[in-house]
Amino acid sequence: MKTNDVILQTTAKVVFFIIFLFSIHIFFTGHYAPGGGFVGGLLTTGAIVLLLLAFDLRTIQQILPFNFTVVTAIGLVLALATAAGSIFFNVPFFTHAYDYFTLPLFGKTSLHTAMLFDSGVYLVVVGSAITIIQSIGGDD
Amino acid sequence: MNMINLLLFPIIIPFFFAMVLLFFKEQVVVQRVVTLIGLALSLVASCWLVATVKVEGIQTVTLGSWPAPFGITMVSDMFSALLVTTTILLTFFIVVYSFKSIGVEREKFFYYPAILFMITGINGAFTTGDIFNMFVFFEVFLIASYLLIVLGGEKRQLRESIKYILVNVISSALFVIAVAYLYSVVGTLSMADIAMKIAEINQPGIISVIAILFLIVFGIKGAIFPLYFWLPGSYAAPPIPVLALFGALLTKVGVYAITRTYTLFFVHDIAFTHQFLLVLSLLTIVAGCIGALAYFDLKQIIIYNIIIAVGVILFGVAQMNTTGMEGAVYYLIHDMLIKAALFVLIGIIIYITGTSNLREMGGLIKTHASLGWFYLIAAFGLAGIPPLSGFLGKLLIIKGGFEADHTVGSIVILASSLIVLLSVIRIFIYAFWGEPTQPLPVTNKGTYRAMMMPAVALVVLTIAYGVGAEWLMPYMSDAANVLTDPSIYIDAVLKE
Amino acid sequence: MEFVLLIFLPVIFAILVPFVYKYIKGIHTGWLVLLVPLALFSYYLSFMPLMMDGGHAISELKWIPSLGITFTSYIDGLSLLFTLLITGIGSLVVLYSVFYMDKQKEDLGSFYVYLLLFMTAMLGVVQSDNTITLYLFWELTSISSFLLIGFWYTRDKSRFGALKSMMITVFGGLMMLGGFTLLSIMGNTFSIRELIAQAPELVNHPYFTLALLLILLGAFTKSAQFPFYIWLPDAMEAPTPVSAYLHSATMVKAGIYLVARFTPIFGTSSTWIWLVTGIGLLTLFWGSFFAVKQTDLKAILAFSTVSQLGLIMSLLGAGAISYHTTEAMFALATYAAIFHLINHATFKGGLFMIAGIIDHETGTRDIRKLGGLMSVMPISFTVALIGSFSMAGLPPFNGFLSKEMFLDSMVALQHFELFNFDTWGILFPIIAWVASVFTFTYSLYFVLKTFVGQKNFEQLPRQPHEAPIGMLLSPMILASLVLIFFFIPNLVGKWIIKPAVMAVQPTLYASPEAVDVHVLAWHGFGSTALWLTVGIVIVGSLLYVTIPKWQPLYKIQPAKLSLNEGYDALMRGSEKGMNRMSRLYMDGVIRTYLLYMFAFLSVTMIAVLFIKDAFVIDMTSFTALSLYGVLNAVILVLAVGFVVFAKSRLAAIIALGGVGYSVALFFVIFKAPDLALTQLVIETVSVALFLLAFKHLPALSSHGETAKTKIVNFVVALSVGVMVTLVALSSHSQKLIPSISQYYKDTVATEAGGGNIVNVILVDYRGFDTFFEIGVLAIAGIAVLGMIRLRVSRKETTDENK
Amino acid sequence: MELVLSIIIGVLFTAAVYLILSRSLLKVILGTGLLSHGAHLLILTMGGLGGMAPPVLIDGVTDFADPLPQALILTAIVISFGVTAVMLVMAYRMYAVHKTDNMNELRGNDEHD
Repeated sequence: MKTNDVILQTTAKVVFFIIFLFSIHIFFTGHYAPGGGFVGGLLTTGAIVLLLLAFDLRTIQQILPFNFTVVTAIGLVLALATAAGSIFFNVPFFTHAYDYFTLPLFGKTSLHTAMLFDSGVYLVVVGSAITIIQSIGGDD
Repeated sequence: MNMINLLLFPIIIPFFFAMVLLFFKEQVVVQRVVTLIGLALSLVASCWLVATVKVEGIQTVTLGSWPAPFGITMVSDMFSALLVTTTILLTFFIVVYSFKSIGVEREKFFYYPAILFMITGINGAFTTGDIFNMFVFFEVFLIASYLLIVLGGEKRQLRESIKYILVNVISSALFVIAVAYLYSVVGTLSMADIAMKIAEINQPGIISVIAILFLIVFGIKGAIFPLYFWLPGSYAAPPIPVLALFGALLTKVGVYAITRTYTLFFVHDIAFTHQFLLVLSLLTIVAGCIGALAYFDLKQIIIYNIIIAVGVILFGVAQMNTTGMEGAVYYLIHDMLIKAALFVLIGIIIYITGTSNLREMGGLIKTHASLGWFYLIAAFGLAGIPPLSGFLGKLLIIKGGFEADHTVGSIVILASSLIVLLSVIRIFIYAFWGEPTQPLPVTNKGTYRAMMMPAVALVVLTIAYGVGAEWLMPYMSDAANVLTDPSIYIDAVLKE
Repeated sequence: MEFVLLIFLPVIFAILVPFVYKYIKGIHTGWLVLLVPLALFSYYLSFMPLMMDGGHAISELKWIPSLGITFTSYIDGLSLLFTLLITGIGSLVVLYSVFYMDKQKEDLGSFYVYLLLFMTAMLGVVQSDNTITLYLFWELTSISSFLLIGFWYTRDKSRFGALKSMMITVFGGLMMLGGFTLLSIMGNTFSIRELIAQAPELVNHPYFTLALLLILLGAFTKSAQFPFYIWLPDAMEAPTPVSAYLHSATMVKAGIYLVARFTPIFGTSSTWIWLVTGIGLLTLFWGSFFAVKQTDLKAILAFSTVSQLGLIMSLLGAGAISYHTTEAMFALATYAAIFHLINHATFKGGLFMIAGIIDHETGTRDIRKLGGLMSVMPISFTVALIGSFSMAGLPPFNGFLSKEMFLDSMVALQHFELFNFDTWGILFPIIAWVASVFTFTYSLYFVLKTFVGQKNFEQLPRQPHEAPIGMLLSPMILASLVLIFFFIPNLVGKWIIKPAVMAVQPTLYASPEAVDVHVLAWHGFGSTALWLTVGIVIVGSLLYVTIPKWQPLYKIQPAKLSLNEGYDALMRGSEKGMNRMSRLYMDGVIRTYLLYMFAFLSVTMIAVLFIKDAFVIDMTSFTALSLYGVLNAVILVLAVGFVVFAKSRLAAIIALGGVGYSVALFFVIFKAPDLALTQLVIETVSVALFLLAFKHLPALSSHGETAKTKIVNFVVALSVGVMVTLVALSSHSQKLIPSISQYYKDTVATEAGGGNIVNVILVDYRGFDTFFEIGVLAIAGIAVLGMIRLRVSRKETTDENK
Repeated sequence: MELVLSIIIGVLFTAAVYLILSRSLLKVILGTGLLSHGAHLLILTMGGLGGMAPPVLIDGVTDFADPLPQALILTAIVISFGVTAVMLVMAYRMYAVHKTDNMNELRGNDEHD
C-alpha cells in the first residue's frame, strides 16, 4: 500500500487523532454511558488501521514503535493484577473497590478499580488486533 | 489458612505464567523453566485444593463478592478438583517430553504459552459454576488449541487445522444458542441456580429439548457418535506432544460438561434424556471399535481408543447410580493418564522407526526392550486388565449398568475391552515382535532416554493409580456423591 | 503365617531372574528357578492332613477393602489339589526345561520370568476366594500364556498362536467377569464362600441364568471346550515345557477348576447340568476324532488334551446331578472327574515331554517322517508307551480306573429321570463310547507311528539318539506315577480326591470320609464298563490298523467351514473388513462429516421437540412489530442473499459487512447501544481483515458442485435453520421463570457504582468472563503471529512427526 | 417482533450451514461469519425485545432492555472476532501450501491404507 498521496496522508493523520481522542473518551465514559474498554480499544485499532491504509507498514512501525505482543501482555497483566488484588485481602477474586473523590477540575468523580481493569481490556484489544493486522499486512 | 480464592489458583497460575512467557519469546530455556515452575506451582495448588475439598466439602467463590446467582460462581467439588489435578499432572510430563521432541522453532513461537493458556481454559471449564462462563473457558482452551494444532504450519497440519477450527466454530455457535435457549426459559446462568429452577418447574419438554442440544454441543467436543468424525483426522496432524495433550484432555472436557449438566440439572426426565445418552454412548463404543481395528497406523489406533473410552465413561454416567458414577469418575481420570502415557510411548516408537505405519515396523523388542515392556503395561492398562488402572473403573461401570438393568450395555462394554486389547496388542505384536523389516533410522540415544523418562513416569503413575485404588476410593465416592445428589452442589453454591 | 503371600513368591522371585540370568552365567538359570516350585510344593503338602479332616485354611491380604476386593487365599481340598498340581508339575517342568532350553541360545531371562509369572497367576486362580482377584489372576494366566506362546516371537506361527489364545481366553475371562459382577449384585459380595452360603436364594434371582452362562463362557474358553478349543492346537508353538505345563496340566484346567468351584452355586440348575455335560461330551468326541487327523506330535497331544478336558467337564456336569438324586453313581462322577484330572496331568505331562524330546533329538515332530525310534530311544519309548496306554484306558495304568468310572457314570445318566435325561440320556453313553474308541486309536497312533515301524532316519534333520538322562528324569517320574496310582487309587483318594470332592459339593458331605467311593480295578464280569472297554479295544485296534483307508475322510470337511477358518475370518474381518467399513463413511472430506452432524442435529432436535410436546408458540409473549425492525429484517435477508449468491469475493465481503451493519442496526432498534457501537467497529475492522487476507486467497469458485450436492446441502441447511427457529420460538414462548437481570438494574448504582449496566456487568458482575475473553483475543493475536511467522519445513524439524 | 427475528435467525443459520457445506473454503468462512451473527441475534431475541430504554441509568427511566444478554453478546462478539481472524489466516496459509481452496481436495484419510 504505497502511496504518496499527501492529501490522503494528512487527512489520515487528522482523522486518526480525532478517532483516537474519541476512543479515549468512549473508554472513560464506559462505566456510565455506552462505551468501555472494548469499543475504545477497537476504535483505536480502527484509527491505526486507517493510518495503515494511508501509509505503509514500515512507517507505522516507526510512528508506533511498540511490540504489540508486549502491549497485549501488559494489558493482560494489568487486568489480572486488578482482579488478583483481592487475593491479598482474602476476598473473592475480582472484588472491585471504588470511592467518590472530589478532584480539582473534575469535581466529584468516582475512582473505580473496574476502570483499571477496563484499561487492561483496552490494551489487550489494541495489542492483539494490531498484532493480527500487522502480521497479515506484513505477510507477503 | 482459609483461602477463599484457592480454587482459582489452578486456573490463574497457568494464565499468569503464560503471560510472563510472552515477554521472553526467544529464550527457549526460560520458556521451559518457567513453564515447569508454573505447572509445578499449579500442581501444588490443585493438590492443596483436593485436600481442602476432601476435608471441608465443596469450595465455592462467587467472583466480585456478588451474591450467588448474579455473579459468576466458581465451584470446586471433588470431581472437578480431581480432574484439574490430573490435567496439570499429565501436562507436566508432556511438557517434559516436549523438550526433546517438539523442536526449538515451535518453542520460540508460543508453544508453551499456548499449553498454559489451554490448561487455563480446561481447568476453568472444569471449575466454573456458570454456564456462560463455561462457554468462555471453552473458547480459551479452543483458541489455544487452534494455535497448538497449526503451530509449525506443516502441510498436513494446515489441512487438518482448518477442519478442526471449522467444527469447533460450529459447536461454539451451537453452545451459544443452547445457552440462549436455556436463559430464555429459566432466566439464569448460574448452574446451581439453573438446577434449582429446573427442579422448580419439573423439567418441562422444552428443557429436555435443550438438554439434547447441550448433549450435542458437548458431544461434538467429547467426540460421541455421530459427532466424532472430525476427530481422527484432526488429532493425527499435530506433533505427538500436542496430540497427547489433545487426546488426554480436550475430549474429556466435553465428557465432563455432559456429566455435569446431566447430573446437575437435566435430571428430571432421565427416562428420556439419559436413555438417549446411553444409546449414543454404546454406539460411540461400536464406532470407536470399528476405527480402532480398521487402521494400521499407530496414531489412529490410539485415537480411536479415545472415542471408545468416551463411550464407556458416558455409559457409566447414563446409569445415574452411585456405582456407575464412581466408575465413570475413576475411568475418566484413568483414561486421561493412560492416553497421555500411550501417546507419549507411541511418539517414541515413531521417533525410533521414523514411521507411524505398523506394517513398516518389527522386532523392536531386541533393541528397545524397556520401551516394549512399558508399552505393554500401558496397553494392558488401557484394556482394563487388573490390577492396572483401567480395571476398577470399568468394573464399577458395568456393575452400575447391571444394577440399572442395562444388561446388554454392560456386556457390550465387556466385549469392547477385547477389541481395545486386540487393537493395542496388534501394535505390540507388529512393532516389537517379529523381525525388523528395515534398518532403523539413526536416532540419538540421549534423546531416546530423555523421551523415555516422562513416558516411564506416566506409566508408573497409571500403575499406581490402579494398584492404589484403596487410597483413591474415598475421593471417588466423594465425587460420585455430588454427582448423584445435585442438592449438595446447589446448597454449596446458593446457601451461603 | 500369611500364606496368601506365597502366591506372590514366584512373581517376586521373577524380579530377580533377569539379574541372575545376566550376572550368573555359569549355572543354568532354571536350577535356581526350580527352588521356587519345589519349596512351595513341600510347603503346601503340609496342608494335607487338615484337608483330609475336611478343614480349610484362610489367609487374607487387603487390596481394596472398601469395595470388598481382597486377596484371599482359601485352601480347601479342591484348591490344595490344584495347588499341588501346579507346584508339583511345575517343579518337574522346570527341571525338564533346564535340559530342554539351551543356556546359550535362548533368552532364559525372559522365559523364566514368564513362567514364574504364570505360576503366581495359577496359584492365585485356584486359591482366590474373591471373584475379582480370581479374575485378576485369571487374566494374568492368559497374559503369561500369551508371552510364553510368543516366546519365539520372530516366528509367524508363534505370534499368531499367542494372539489367538489370548483373544479367546481373554474374551471368556471378560464374560466371566460379567458373571462375577452379576453374582456380586445378587449376593452383595465378591466372596465365593459367602456366595455359596447364599446359593439357595441365588437360584431364584432373575440374573441367575445369565450369570451362569457368562461364567461358563469363561470356563469353556479357558478349558478349550467346543467350540473355543481352537486356540489350543495353535498354542503348541510354545516351547514344549510350556505346552506340558500350561497347555495340558495346569492352565487349561483352570476352567475345570472354575466349574468345580461354582458347582455348589449353579449345580442345581438343569441348564448347568445339560451344558456342562453336553459340551463336555461333545468336546470329548470332537477332540478325539480330530486327533487322528493330525500329523504333528504336539498337535495330536493338543487334540487329545481337548478331548480329555471334555471328558472331565462332562463328569463334573454329571456329578452335579447328585444334588437331585441319592444314586451313588453320580457321586462317583465327581470323584471320577477329580481322579481323571490327576491322572491326565501325569500321563499327558509325560507324553508332552516325550514329544519335546523327540523334537529335540530328531529335529522334527512330523509323525509322517518318524518311525522306528524304539531301538534308539528305549527309555523314551517306555515312557511314551505307559502314557499312551494310560490315556487309552488300559490296565495297569491309572487312566484305566478313571476311564471305567467315566463309562459307568455315562451309562447311569440315561436312567436319571429329571430334565428330560430319560429321553435323551441314551446319547451320552453312545457318544462317550465312540469317543473312547477314537481315544484308543489316537493313543496307538501316537506311540506306534513314532517308535515302531519303518526306520527312515536319513529323512530326519538330526541323527536320533536317546536324550540325556536329565531330560528324561521328569517324564520318568510322571510315568512311574501313572503306574503307582493304579495300584494305590484309594490312598490317593483318601489323601487328595475325597477332600476335593467334598469341596466341590460341600453341602452333600459332612467330611471327606463321607464320600462313599471305593475304586476297584476289577468289578467282575458283570460290569458294563468292562465290556465297553473290551469293545473299545477291539474296535479301536481295528480303526488303527485301517487308518490309511479312512483318514482321507477328514478331507470331506471343507477347510472353509472349519472353526479355525471362522476365527481367521473374524480376524480378517477385524482388519480388512473394518477397514472397508470405515472407508464407507470416513471419506476424509469434512463436508461429509458436517453433513452427518447437521443432519443428526436437526433431525434429533425437531423429533425431540415434538416427541416431548415442547413446541409452543405464544403470540402474546411477543412484542409488537415495528416498522424499522421489519425494514431492517428485509435488508438483512437481502444482504444474506447477496453473500450466498455473490459471484465475486469482493461483493461477498461487502454483503457480509452489510449483514453485520444490519445486525448492528437491530442492536440499535432493540436498545443495545454498546452492542451497536461494538458491532459497527468490529464489522469495519473485520472487513479490513478480510480484505487484507484476500490478497492471499483465490477467487470464488464453486469447484464443480453438482445441482444434487447443492440440493442436499440446502435441505440439510434448511432443516438446521428451521430447527433453530422452532426451538427459539418455543423457548421464548415458555419463559417459565423471570430473568435474574432485575438485580443488576437494582444494584448497579448503589453497589457497583456505575450507570451503564452492560458495561458494569462486563467489568464487574461478570468481569471474569471479560477477563478470559481478552485472554482469547490475546491468544488469537499470538496464534496469528505464530502461523504467519513460523513455517517449520520438514527437514528442519527434530520432532518425530517427520 | 420475536417471530420476525426468529425467522431471520433461521435464515441466517440456513445460509450459514449452506455455505459451510460448500466446497469453496472462502464460502465456508463466510458461512461461519453468518453463523455467529445468527447466534448473537438469537441471544438478543431470547432475552426479550420488550425493553423501552437502553440499559443505562437515567433518572426516571425504569423499563430497561435486559442488560444481561447484551453483555453476553458483547463477549461473544469479541470472541468470534478473534476466532475469525485466526481462521482467516489459517485459511490463507493453507491455500498457500496446498494451492487449493477446494474442500473436497483436502481429504484427510491417508492412514486408511
